[in-house]
Amino acid sequence: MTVVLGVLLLTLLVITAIAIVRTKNLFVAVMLLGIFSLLIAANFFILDAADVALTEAAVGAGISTVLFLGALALTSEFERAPTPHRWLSLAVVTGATLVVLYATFDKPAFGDPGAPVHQHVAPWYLQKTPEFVGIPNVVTAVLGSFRGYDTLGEVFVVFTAGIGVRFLLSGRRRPTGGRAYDPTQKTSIGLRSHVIPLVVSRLLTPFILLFGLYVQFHGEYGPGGGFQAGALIAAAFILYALIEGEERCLEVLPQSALNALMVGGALLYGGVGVMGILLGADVLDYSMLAADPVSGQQLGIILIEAGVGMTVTGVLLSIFHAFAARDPT
Amino acid sequence: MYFAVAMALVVTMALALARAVIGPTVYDRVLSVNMFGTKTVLLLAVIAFLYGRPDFLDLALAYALINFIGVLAVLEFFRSRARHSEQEQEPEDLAR
Amino acid sequence: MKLALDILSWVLLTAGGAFVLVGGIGALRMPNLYTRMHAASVTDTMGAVLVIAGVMIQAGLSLVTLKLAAILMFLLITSPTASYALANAALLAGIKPSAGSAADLEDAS
Amino acid sequence: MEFLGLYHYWVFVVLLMIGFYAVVAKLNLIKKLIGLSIFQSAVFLLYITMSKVSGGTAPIFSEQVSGVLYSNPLPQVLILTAIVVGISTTALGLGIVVRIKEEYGSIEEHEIQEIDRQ
Repeated sequence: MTVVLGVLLLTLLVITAIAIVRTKNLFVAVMLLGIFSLLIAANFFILDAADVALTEAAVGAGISTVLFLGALALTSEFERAPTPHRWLSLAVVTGATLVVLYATFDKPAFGDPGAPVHQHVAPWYLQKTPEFVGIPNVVTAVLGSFRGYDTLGEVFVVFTAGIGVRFLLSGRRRPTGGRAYDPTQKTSIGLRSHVIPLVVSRLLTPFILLFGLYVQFHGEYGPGGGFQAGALIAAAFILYALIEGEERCLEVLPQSALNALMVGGALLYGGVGVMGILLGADVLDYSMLAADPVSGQQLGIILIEAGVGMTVTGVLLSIFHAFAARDPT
Repeated sequence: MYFAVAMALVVTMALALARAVIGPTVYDRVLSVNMFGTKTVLLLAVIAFLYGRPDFLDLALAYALINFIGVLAVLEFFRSRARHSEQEQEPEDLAR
Repeated sequence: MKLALDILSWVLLTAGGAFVLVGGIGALRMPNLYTRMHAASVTDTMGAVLVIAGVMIQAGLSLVTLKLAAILMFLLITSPTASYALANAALLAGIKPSAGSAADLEDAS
Repeated sequence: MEFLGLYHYWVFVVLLMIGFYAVVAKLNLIKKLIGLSIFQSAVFLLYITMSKVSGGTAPIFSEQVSGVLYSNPLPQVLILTAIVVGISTTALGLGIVVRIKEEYGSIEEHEIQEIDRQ
């Protein structure tokens, strides 16, 4: 029965994607991209990927829309040019579609337990997680411990992207930027004149932060972990920035603190890895961190998840500030 | 039973999507995005029970908490657009 | 007792589904933005309350019920705020709330 | 029900190609980035589709559901990190587009090429 739900949601997904590509108004495209994100999160959830759906929710619901809108505010809302070589492009794309569609007929059927992907390491992970790591969430165990290298790489990619955006956009701030907050300066008053959003946001921000911390530290037992928590905490600060003005938010959590979070998180992750060597094990092997290998693994996962959360929060907020502080030309 | 409610929610999502696609103003689209968000919260809650894993409600909670940030961002976007384009554009452009 | 609770939750879930569906149809069929917003708010309030209440009865007294209550509370707080922000932005942009007219259909984007 | 076995893959292909079309055919740079993120989401969908096992449940152990089949955790791990990486790299792309707009005054590819030729 859930397959029927999944099929319906996937069909809606395709319709949304076509509408996104067809519209000439980029603002509308961004709004439809929000719907796309909601739909794909629901699909992930139906396909048993609770952790992935939570990540998509944390990233897609607020941050992605805010970043795209920030970019639109700095560029242009409309797609001016007609599409050239439309039929040629369509023909190429249709050809490619047919080739890949032909390839799908060799795929194992949906949900087949005998599919090759389920034969190699996955059963080992599922079987050995209680023994080696002793936490209920296998996804977190694989992410933090068994495949810690991958995650380290991803954290550094996120870090690099954050550095890149800061290099590109942080050159020219508004005149008030960098100086102390001046209440008479009206450049970014946010939505403070709107009482209802103001009150509701002030009410909700602590809950979002609390929920972010819950997701961060409950990641071993339920869906969650550093990536989701980082995005949620960044969303809380973005909400604050929308309401109180971006510069006010930068006062609460200044750019230096964000830099410290970005670098500190990546260093914490790397440092835990190096600790493994120093204590006589391999890189990113946490068994030696505590007397008992299993609690050592758990300690290691908590530490590296904290590092991931710090880096993601720092990077996403730096990116947001880089876009929000720039004046439209 | 959960399945029937989930179907009603999916059909409503389809209706909201239709509204988002046909518009006509951008505000209709924002409205349907918001509506879509609350429907997704309900759908995720119902599916968690349909699957018998109600411990996954965190997901619905995350959406319930942060979904309206997008709409507030839209309000701020139009406000700053209006402020910056006072001298350049006619206000009718904003309604598009 | 179990049966009575089951029936009650089914009734609530069905009613919630019906409200959601009606709101969805309204959001599609109503003539202008503000009436559509009105229809959409039915799904956000009555629909959400009934569906989540129905699910809560199924969950019984546990942490899950508490989470559902939190979801309901946050939905009831945030969705009217979003509606307010939206209506405010639309008013600022000069869309007039004219009853029964298709005024905003004419300047379709 | 036979065709439902491949429906998820077909949706993946269609989404992939919709994103691909936006990247190759559209001239607007932000539209290209939006196409790229649709493309990306299609790949995410493929991985998560492969992780699903019929009758399985999410790979999080719980006392309520012991001794059942669990879905494959590995693709989920890969995609979980890829989503956050995806938004960061999309933001980097948007940053480049903003800089292009500031230097060229346009985000349409043909206008930028026009300026470059001069």
